Amino acid sequence: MRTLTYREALREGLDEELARDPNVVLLGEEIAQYNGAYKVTEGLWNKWGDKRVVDTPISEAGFIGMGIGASMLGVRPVMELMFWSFHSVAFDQLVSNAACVRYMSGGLCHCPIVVRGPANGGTGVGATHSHIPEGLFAAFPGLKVCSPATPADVKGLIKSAIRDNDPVYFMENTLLYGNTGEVPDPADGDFVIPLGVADLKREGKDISLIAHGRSVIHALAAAEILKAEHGIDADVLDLRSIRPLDVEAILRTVHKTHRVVLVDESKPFGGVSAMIATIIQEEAFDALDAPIRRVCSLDSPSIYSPHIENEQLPNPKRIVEKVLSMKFA
Amino acid sequence: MRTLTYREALREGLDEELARDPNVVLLGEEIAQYNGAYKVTEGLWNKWGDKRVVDTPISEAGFIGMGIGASMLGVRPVMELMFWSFHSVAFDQLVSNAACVRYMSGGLCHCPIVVRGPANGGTGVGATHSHIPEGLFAAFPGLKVCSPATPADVKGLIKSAIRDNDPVYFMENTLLYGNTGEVPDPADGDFVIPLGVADLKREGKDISLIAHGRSVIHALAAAEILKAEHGIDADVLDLRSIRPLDVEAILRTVHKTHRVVLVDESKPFGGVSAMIATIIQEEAFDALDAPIRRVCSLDSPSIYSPHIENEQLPNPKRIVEKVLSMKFA
Amino acid sequence: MLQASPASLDFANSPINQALTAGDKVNLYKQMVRIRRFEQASLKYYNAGRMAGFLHLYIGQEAVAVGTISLGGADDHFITAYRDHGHALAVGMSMDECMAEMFGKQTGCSKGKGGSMHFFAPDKNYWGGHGIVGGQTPLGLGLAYGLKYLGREGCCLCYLGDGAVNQGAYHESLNLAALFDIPVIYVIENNGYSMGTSQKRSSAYQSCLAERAEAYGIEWDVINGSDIYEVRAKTHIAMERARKQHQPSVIEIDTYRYYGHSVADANHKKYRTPEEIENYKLNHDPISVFRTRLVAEGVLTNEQAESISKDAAAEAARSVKFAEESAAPTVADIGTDVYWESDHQTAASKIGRHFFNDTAVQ
Amino acid sequence: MLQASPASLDFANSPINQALTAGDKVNLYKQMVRIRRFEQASLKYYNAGRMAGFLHLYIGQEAVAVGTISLGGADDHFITAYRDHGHALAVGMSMDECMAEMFGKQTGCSKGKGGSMHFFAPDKNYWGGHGIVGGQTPLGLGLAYGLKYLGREGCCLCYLGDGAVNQGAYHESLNLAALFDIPVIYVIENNGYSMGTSQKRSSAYQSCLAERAEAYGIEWDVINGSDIYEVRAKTHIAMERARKQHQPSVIEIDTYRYYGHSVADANHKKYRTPEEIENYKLNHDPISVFRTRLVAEGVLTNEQAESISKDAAAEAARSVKFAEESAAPTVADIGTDVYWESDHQTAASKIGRHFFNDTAVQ
Ligand SMILES: Cc1ncc(C[n+]2csc(CCOP(=O)(O)OP(=O)(O)O)c2C)c(N)n1
Ligand SMILES: Cc1ncc(C[n+]2csc(CCOP(=O)(O)OP(=O)(O)O)c2C)c(N)n1
Ligand SMILES: [Mg+2]
Ligand SMILES: [Mg+2]
Repeated sequence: MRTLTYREALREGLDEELARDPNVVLLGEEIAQYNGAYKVTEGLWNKWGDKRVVDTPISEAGFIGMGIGASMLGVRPVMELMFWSFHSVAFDQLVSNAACVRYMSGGLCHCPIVVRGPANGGTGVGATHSHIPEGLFAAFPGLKVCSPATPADVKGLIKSAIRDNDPVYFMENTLLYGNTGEVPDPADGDFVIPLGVADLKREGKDISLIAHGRSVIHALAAAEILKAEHGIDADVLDLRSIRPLDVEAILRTVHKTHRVVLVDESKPFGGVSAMIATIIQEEAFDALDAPIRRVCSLDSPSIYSPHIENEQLPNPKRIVEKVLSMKFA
Repeated sequence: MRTLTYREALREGLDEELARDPNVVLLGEEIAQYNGAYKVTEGLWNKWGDKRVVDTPISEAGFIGMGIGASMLGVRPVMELMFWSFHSVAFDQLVSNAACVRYMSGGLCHCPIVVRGPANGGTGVGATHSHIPEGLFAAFPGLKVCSPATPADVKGLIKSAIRDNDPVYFMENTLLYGNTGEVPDPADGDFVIPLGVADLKREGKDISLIAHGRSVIHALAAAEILKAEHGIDADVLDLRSIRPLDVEAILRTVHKTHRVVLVDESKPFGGVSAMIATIIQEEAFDALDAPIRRVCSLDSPSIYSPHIENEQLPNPKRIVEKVLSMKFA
Repeated sequence: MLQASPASLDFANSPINQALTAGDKVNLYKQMVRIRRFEQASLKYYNAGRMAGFLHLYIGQEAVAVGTISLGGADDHFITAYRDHGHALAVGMSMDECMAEMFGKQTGCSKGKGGSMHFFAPDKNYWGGHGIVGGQTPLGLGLAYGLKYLGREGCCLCYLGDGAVNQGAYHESLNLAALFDIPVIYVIENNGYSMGTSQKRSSAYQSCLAERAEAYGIEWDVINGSDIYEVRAKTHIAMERARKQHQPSVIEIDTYRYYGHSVADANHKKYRTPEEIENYKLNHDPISVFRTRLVAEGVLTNEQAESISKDAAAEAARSVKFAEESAAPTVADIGTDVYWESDHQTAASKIGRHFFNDTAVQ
Repeated sequence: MLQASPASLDFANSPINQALTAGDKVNLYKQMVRIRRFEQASLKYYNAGRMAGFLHLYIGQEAVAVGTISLGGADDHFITAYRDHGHALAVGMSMDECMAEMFGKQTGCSKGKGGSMHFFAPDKNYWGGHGIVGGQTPLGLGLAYGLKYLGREGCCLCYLGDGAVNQGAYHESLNLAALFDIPVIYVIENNGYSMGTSQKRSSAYQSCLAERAEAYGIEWDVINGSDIYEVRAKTHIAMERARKQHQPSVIEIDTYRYYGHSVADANHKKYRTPEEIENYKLNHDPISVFRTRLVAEGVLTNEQAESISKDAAAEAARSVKFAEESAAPTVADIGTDVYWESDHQTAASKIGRHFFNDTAVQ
């Protein structure tokens, strides 16, 4: 199979959807003539022109609200936040308009938008640029959230997100854009991954590591160390989609291993992992041999210093330590 | 002891702090000449004048950011959001500036602000006006959040909040403003309740109901029904403060009753209750005889219809049902 | 820049008004009266405790919605804030569905899910009813952007209040509208107050609020909202500019509300004088002004006017009955209209958990 | 309204500049040179991988920070966006603490927690260093409001870029500033581009961006940012208006950045021509222009200028050494500077759990 970077796979997904549906339009800061701050949209303006790939001013509330309004009329805007952290200046549009308009209109309006961009720490850009908002947005009924970890997943999921008739908030990761992986050839058919399906990225039996986004990569690395150095064999479940959430897959791995470590780049108050822990203890209480543990970011705004930033984030070392702290019988 | 309404007790707290510290200033929409949309600040403009009680235009990002800036210089702004739901238009100021400025400056700046106002559903104002953001803000390290349920608590806590040197987001409830309760007389000394202390509002032994805000009132009502009709005797713990959080008090009640129902007006994905459940299962795993259950708002944007709105929210009936579903041995 | 017209100008003579038949004129009158009678009925039942939340009455402002919306063609769209009943009836929504919405019934336009602030009728190009001040301004921009994107010759009228102009989203929208040549018209319904705050206490400006449009090189105008002819004549210009040239405008329509900000506003006689209110009712009421005018034109008799009023009141009373007799939503209804995919039971809706209700597990 | 001055006007003659001694002038020159040499050093070590995140260079814009900040008295305050090194050095921060901050060291001005975008020195009236575009504009308003509230005769200069003017928070701030008579001065550092987007592609306006201030009845002016005399002369007027009359202003200072938006911007020669960059360097460079001027005035010799440059380069090199030799923060440092109460170990900080680290329990 072909190998693509995460960035290329994502771009290919966008490109295919631009080709499939003339109502799909990409909007965002620097995405057209500049080819994207992180080059995700490179070449798309050249190929598709001013109408389909649109540079916007630095007015996130304005242009995202504009996309929501246009979507009610049948346009399908895919909007880039240069960093997901900039959600803060567009929050009302994201959680009051996009999430509520269908409900408040008794189903008369709908809002088929995608908002996408990187949502992660680890790049030395400091606290205001390193928010991790998967859990924050998944908390709003009316919204869907996903967070793919691999090139194949990012392509398959962006295509589902664009075709979905509800608002989907699509959270990428600047530190994954350059990662490579196999991605099916378009010649072999339309490659789409539905929202709401988790992916068991590694099979084990002793413990379940449940993660999403870049934490999946860390969990996989930790699993190899655990196996090689400690003989502990981990299931690694990649949630991929946060809402809808593949609860069945979560319960399946818990029932297999009886021990769980959640890996989540969020700060520890809340986040996706608090919700997963809550669900597991509620729905698989008797299957648990030990409390569910979490590896989150250390509980402070995100630090700049490159000497220490990775220690604030989940990383393989912290995951291994957490697993080992669980005193296997 | 005297009896005051929640609104009066809150106002008394504000008034006393205005008197104590000339740098305390109240800012918000309609709080001065109009006496407040919910009359919390009634009479304070008359008493304290234009400098201390300030009407602002409908520019939440602008005036809250202004308060943050002024606080760095030593002013102590107490800002009203007419509804906490309007946080959405000021989100960047609330979570990037207020929460991060101390950290990003290595401790050089500080931000002694209070943002207060009602945060609740149940008043027929629809989805965009009924957000429940306690958990949302408590997720940001750098912020403090509290949510008092009674007149005495609201007075004692607002005074602590104003004196605190960190940003405190103070969440009231329009449906509590008219409730009455005993509040110590100012003649008997300065009445202050520290942040971070939960209050056991009812003693029981069979189950722990843990709640905050108006859910405490529901939990107390449910406890009476459980006792009278089912012989189940509930501990009712009022968190009062969400961050800092009185984890000890939580663990204490869990160790006493071994069964927990969390009552939380948030939507069920996340919220304060998911965090509490996560902590309990992590720190009191062996004390639990059954999974922790939650009573949250039903998982949709908030409905308008007065015929059904209360069914979407936690209420004594739903709490009782949830407790009974736990099959007491 | 458009110039504010001398007070003496008679807008009855502008082509868009000359094109009106006698029947058209009577119909405009009738629409205004219907709004007023509808709201009077809703006030009565709000006070009787049959509705929840807020009730923001439009009474006094009727010429704005009726005048502007009367200019709409098949591809012209409308969106406003929470003071949305007038626009709803003007676009052709029935009193029944509107009243039932406020009563929180299944038969309401939004199935009882939105309430007074959230009336919608996309089939009539009406996109709400929005409660967050200024929050609708980027949506209106988007509807207009959508029209242009889809190649339709139309425009979007996006209404906002004099207090809403101080929300940042509105300014972002103005810049985008001018930069992208978007056929949106911002209609500032200036009733002089945002809740208890007068225009002067909430906004800094030069001659008027619409003039802020100059900052973005956008055309603007000021309109006397008591004269429906003027509303139509001047709004028409802005709409044509939008439809034909994709140019946005800001128009400020001076108007007044007789009641408080919402019915809960017990202060409304404190922040303005009774004389001010009386003066408006007596000399500037858009319905009286138009009635006098039509009678003078020989288009309407006083008897006809009375019967229009009676009919409207009867229609409103019927809508109350309809609302009362309609069924309330059930607990199951709380869970619908959240996701399009779930409502349509699509394959996607069946994959993964979408709802996290505690009732899911027992 | 202030009028843009004819190009021929010589601002050296304005009183605020006539008051400068020869030493003062040389010092202004020196400050600009120090900024440039500091940034050149930081560029070198950024490219060597010694810093993380972004590096937004101020090179080309030095006269703005140095000219405006040179006017500051004890009660004048400053706040800017992420392109904040120039202002930091101009307020008197040391190269050491700034360089160490970028190296992510404990000795950095923000203890390595903020990085390049977040320099702070409250003791020097410098309030950052803010990364969210436009997010600092209400903070600047608040600092000025605070000055007035506390009864101090001062003002706040709040800097923003030409792209930042399209953030809603800025417009909310302008209205508040005018309405409340707040002594804030918004300084638009117009370098022609927001990342790869030219002013024309991001903003709709009449003659210039500052003119948008008229919408709020705020005074404004446009300034040639290559001429530090002009920067000082015109900014001084705005500052006096703020200090003495509590009136806000918007001033737009035309300037240019030679490098890309940040060092990561590899495109910066694509969205603008090499000729454009060269022309600026050759004819408008604020340092060269001032040097020529001072030499002509007889205040500075070319030899002195060279030695200033050398000294600045040496100072920058020393700061690199300082930064390199400083200790990095530890994992424990991650948890400080979150709460004032915790940092000060107050009674309040000991009640309830403030931090929710998973490491808390094992
Ligand atoms: C962001 C936000 N802030 C505050 C409110 C509360 N609020 C509702 S209406 C209103 C006044 C608006 O006045 P104006 O824009 O003049 O409209 P009018 O009510 O006069 O039609 C306020 C403050 C809100 N709904 N949204
Ligand atoms: C709200 C927000 N949106 C986008 C960005 C990303 N961003 C950082 S700087 C910048 C360009 C700003 O340009 P300008 O205001 O002209 O300032 P300059 O960089 O030229 O100094 C952008 C888009 C951001 N930091 N914050
Ligand atoms: Mg108004
Ligand atoms: Mg710029």
